[in-house]
Amino acid sequence: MTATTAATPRRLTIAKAMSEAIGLSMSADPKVIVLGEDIGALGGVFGTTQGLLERFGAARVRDTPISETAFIGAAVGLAAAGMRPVVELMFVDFFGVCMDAIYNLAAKQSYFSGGQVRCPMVLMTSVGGGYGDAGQHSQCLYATFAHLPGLKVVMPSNAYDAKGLMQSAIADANPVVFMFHKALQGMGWLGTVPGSIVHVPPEMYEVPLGKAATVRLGRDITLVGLGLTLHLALQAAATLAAEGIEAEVIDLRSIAPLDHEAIAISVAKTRRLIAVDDDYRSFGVSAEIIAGASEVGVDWLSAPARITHPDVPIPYSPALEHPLLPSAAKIVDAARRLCRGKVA
Amino acid sequence: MTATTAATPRRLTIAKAMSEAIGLSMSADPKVIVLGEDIGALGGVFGTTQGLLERFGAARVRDTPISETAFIGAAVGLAAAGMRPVVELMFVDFFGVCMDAIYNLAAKQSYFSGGQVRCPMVLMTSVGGGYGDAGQHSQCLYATFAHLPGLKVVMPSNAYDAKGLMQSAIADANPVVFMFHKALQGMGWLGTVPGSIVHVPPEMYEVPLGKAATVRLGRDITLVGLGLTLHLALQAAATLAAEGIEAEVIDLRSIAPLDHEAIAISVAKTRRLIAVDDDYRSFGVSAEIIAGASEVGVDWLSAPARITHPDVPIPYSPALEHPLLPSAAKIVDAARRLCRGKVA
Amino acid sequence: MPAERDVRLRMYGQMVRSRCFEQAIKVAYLEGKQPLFNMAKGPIPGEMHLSSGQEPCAVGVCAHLRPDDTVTATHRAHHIAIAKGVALAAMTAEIFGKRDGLSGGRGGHMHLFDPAVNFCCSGIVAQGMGPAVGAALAAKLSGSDAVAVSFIGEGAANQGAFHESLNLASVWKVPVIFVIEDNAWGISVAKQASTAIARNSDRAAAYGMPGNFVAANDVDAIYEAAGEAVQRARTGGGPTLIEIETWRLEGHFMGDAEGYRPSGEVAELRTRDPLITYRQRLVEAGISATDLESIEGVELRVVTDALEFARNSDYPAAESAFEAVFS
Amino acid sequence: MPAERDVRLRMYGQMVRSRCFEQAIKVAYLEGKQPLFNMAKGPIPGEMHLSSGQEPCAVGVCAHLRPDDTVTATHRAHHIAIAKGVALAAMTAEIFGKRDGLSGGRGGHMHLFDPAVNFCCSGIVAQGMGPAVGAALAAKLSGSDAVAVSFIGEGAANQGAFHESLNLASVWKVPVIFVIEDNAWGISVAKQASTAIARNSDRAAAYGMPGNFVAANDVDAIYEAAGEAVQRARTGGGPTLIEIETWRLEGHFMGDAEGYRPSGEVAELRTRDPLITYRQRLVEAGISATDLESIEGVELRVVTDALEFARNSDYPAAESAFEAVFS
Ligand SMILES: Cc1ncc(C[n+]2csc(CCOP(=O)(O)OP(=O)(O)O)c2C)c(N)n1
Ligand SMILES: Cc1ncc(C[n+]2csc(CCOP(=O)(O)OP(=O)(O)O)c2C)c(N)n1
Ligand SMILES: [Mg+2]
Ligand SMILES: [Mg+2]
Repeated sequence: MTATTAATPRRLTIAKAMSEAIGLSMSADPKVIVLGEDIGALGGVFGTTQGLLERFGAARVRDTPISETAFIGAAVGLAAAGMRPVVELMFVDFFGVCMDAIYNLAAKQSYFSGGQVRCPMVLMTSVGGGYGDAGQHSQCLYATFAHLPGLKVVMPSNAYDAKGLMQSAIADANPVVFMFHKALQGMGWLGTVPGSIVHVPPEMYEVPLGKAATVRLGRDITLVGLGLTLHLALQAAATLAAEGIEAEVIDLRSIAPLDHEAIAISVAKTRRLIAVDDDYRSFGVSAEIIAGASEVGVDWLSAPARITHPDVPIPYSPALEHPLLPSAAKIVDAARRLCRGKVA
Repeated sequence: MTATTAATPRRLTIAKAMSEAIGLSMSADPKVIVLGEDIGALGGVFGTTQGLLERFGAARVRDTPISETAFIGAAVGLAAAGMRPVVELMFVDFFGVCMDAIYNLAAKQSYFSGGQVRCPMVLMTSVGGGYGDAGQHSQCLYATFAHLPGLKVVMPSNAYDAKGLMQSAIADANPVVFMFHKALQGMGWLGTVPGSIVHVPPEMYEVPLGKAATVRLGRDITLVGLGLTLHLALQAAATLAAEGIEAEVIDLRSIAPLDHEAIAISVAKTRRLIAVDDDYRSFGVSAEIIAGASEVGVDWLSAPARITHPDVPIPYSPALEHPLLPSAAKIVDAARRLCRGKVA
Repeated sequence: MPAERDVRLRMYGQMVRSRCFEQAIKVAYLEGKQPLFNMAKGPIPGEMHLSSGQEPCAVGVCAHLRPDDTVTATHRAHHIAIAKGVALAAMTAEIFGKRDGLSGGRGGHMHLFDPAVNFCCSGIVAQGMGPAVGAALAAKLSGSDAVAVSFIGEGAANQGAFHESLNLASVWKVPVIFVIEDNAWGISVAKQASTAIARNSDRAAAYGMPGNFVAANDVDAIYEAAGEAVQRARTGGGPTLIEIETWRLEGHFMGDAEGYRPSGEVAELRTRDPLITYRQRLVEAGISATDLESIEGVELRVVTDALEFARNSDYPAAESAFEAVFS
Repeated sequence: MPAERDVRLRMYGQMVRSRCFEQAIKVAYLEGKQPLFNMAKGPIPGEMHLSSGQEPCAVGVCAHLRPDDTVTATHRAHHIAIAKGVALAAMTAEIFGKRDGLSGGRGGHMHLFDPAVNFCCSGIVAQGMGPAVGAALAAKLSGSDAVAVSFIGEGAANQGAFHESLNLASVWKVPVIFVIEDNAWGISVAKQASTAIARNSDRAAAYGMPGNFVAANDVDAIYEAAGEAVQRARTGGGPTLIEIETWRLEGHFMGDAEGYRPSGEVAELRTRDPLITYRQRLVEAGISATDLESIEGVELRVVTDALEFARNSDYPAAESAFEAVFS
């Protein structure tokens, strides 16, 4: 680990930032181990465990059979025994074969034991589509996880947050579902939104769980995004600024607990809200954002809106999939509609 | 089947109504079969298949091993082959061991096949707590299922709807998750809200999927409930009426698709809304109801509210659980708050 | 190795304690539920799965375990908790939903956690198996010779988690023992209607691990089979599967009318009640009636005290429901 | 029963077709992905799992199947789809995401459905097994002698669905055949690192069903083993498990650098490429080079035509994404 001056930014991908955070935690604490499919020699299909097998050996970096129920269950047992497992569920879409271990065991271990048996584990999992991988490998399922008590759920939009959220997740005494978006992961073969590759200090640091970040200030409208859609919101904000509409942009970072307060502060000012996520529309993150803001009692200048993937399985053909995804253009259109009459 | 005159109501429990609907469908169509744990000789832990083994035999009423992945997967294969399986997942809480078959197979079979391979199956499953069965046997998980495209999700509040929704579900060409609430089921050992036991005509009839029912008219506030909470809303409405607050009460009946239109029509009139459900609060049904109403643009008289189970695993002790559940008193309190100033 | 005299007496005592406990719980559970049975009523709400008849499985296995060994159990867990040494008064208070319960009333009958003896249970069939593999891996990684034991029913042996967990345990060669309590029934479904083969222990071969079958609910034989398995696990020999023929002397849960059960089955099993037969065997082995009666007296008192403690404990404050969601 | 001459030629033809197809797909897939490989680009997006080397498994089994028999396959399904008789032009158009694809571009490479021949596949490991049991039950209930076949990889044999499905099939005694294509790798994880025993076919004993192992990717031997199993299923004899030793001649998916794979492994396997060895065997059996070349020419043309059809088909209208969510 070499010191880096601010003058020479140390730009990492989210994949590298995650690997680095796990590696630092493993160096600092022998109780941190890694489990999952293809996380050993391969370094993770999405590069989340690069170099860890070589550095920490096969006892602490353990490739598993394709047995998610058993190895995520094992992580719960490891955590109960005081270890700090970091487990990978390769695609979030696979939750259907192992959700009991996640939501009935990990999420409830603390509660059922009256706080006496903790469950310090991280479940990292890839989300998102846009690259033609179709309906069983492109889902987000943010709300599916965030709906269930006892789980913390986070997703970074950039490498700095990825490292800091991973450090926080590993340090936390509770199960944290760490989602990472494939479109931001920085694997060559997936393409990467450049804004996700940012300076990452080499040392350990934490980004707090449960706190959103207001990444752009604006008086006219609040745009809330997470992961990939945060970047779309920022693009849209740039376009809107040229038209005289100043958007405030919030990066959710944590999905559960959701930082309703940060949003409430912003919409109290802007009185306009667009929530943007790439999960299915109904019963999703954007619904929770709008409901949370509405029940506080905002005197809306125009009705809040959500931009999401529609309630349709994610289709394979780019000709079908791309039009369904949130985009900067859709955000701009919606923001213009909400801000109509602003100038008048 | 004997004819029944309106003069002698034929009051059935939801359990009996479900069994009757399945039996009628099995008589009418040899392609309808039933699968699940303890649905044979026992007639279903919650009485959903009473008498069916005796009437239709073990080839069509099939007890299964405790292998939800295999037998729900089998239902998908049966449905693809043109059968109409009715499958029981004993408690919705068990979805974690078999969700892939439900949401990645059943829900997407039509889509992946361009509509050529249908999936006419019913997954019936019990929901709800309040009787001290603790955190792995008391959950609702409405939003967990309703969030995922390709599934229809329904829940009756009374036996009439139970029978009609079950007939519709079996007749539908798509997977329908038929939730039934333990507090309404009419099994002696569970206690039953009396309002769920109503007249049920002996013949076949359908209650449409995707349509809410406005079960009480009122000008001042809209209360939306489903299953058990519908009865709480009705109780609250009676109390409120005595205070001069006229609540309109909507029985959701279908969770997906959710009948936003029925709610929009009501709140356009009342301009006040309380959504009540007994699932976890965040990312839940009530959030979707409030978001759906808000994005249409209602000129609220007071901010919409939700009454739900909080984001806490369901505790075992009645001393802990009961205060967490929605109740008529909580609805009355909230409605009074929302309607404050109404008379002034 | 056959059980020594003092071990046998200890096992008998635990069997007595467990049976007394279930009988006391049965009585308490029915309070407030008569004449109309309603699960929500009375001092103990919810489902209640009694273990009467299955005591030998728990006792014979746990006789080899230390507090630092982990046990994961099922919905039917009282006998196992008792044999593992879970604090009985706190466990009883938990079942009564009281403040002094193991988790202050949050978990209840199907979610008993006692970290002092590394015991836990869960209500979803077979889902304790993965955690047991994890606990065993933790022991192995830390260089301890602690082991983990996962108890399941024979019905659970058809759940995917069984397969995944046995394979993973074998691939990792971790010190875990899987114990199947075969009581012939999964609720109303008979084993032969749900299971493709006669002996679940034969399934061990699919995972390259030893599989042992113990017939006739015999606590001494269980003790021997478990001793071998625990010894193998402690010394780095990896996992074992043990299948025990046992008997469900009650309904699946309280309130189960058992209409599906062949008439006379339970009556016949009761003639072979392991408490009676084991007592006889001890008498034949020369243990005096006085000694046995003294054990019985002690155990009954322990149970009575636990019930009294539970009844006297307060209900938890409603606000405490919001505590311990996160640690 | 050994394969007759015409069956062998048909099988060879299908193997050739399948290999030509994979080679054509490989070329098309890489279009637009060079010099920088990006999965989203080019005429075929997303993951691409080629089956080159595994043709014998598909062909030897499907030679016994009729259109009314059901096949459920996996993420690596092209060879199976071809052997089952899926409409190749529509399948290719689907892989190109085109309007004339099997599902109008909704499903793609991992979700190919052709109801005309009862073929489907799914991308979640082992999850096609339950549906195959269901299809077999449907056949049994309707009195037909149709069967179902579920293909999986050896990695999938450690997934819970494997256990549950084999047990259920055996308990129900339905006409289903489970086929494990053992290509020794689950992505980067070698079979011996994930599987507790050497032969997955030995696991059949845990379900009271016959288990057969076929060595060395030998299509004639596969044909014989499958024939026996299909015959047993059609005549009410219940399920069978077949494990086939086969070879993955490509990466797990396109773009896989295979750094985890021992150097020389693939080169050595290529010397035993089943297309080459089977061709030799046919020549030795007296089939003339002209006959084989004529088959090869025909099959190459079929594939070329399918690719051309796919390329010429239009992209689906964006609005069609909203159709067929429900039927
Ligand atoms: C995954 C799952 N499916 C179904 C159930 C409902 N259930 C609870 S106990 C039980 C029977 C279990 O049988 P067995 O494993 O033999 O244990 P026993 O009750 O005989 O002790 C069932 C089906 C459950 N708890 N979990
Ligand atoms: C339940 C599940 N877990 C993980 C994956 C990711 N995955 C896709 S293919 C694969 C390897 C499968 O190996 P095998 O079954 O041997 O088939 P092969 O790829 O060798 O044909 C994995 C782990 C998945 N699709 N589904
Ligand atoms: Mg049993
Ligand atoms: Mg493989």
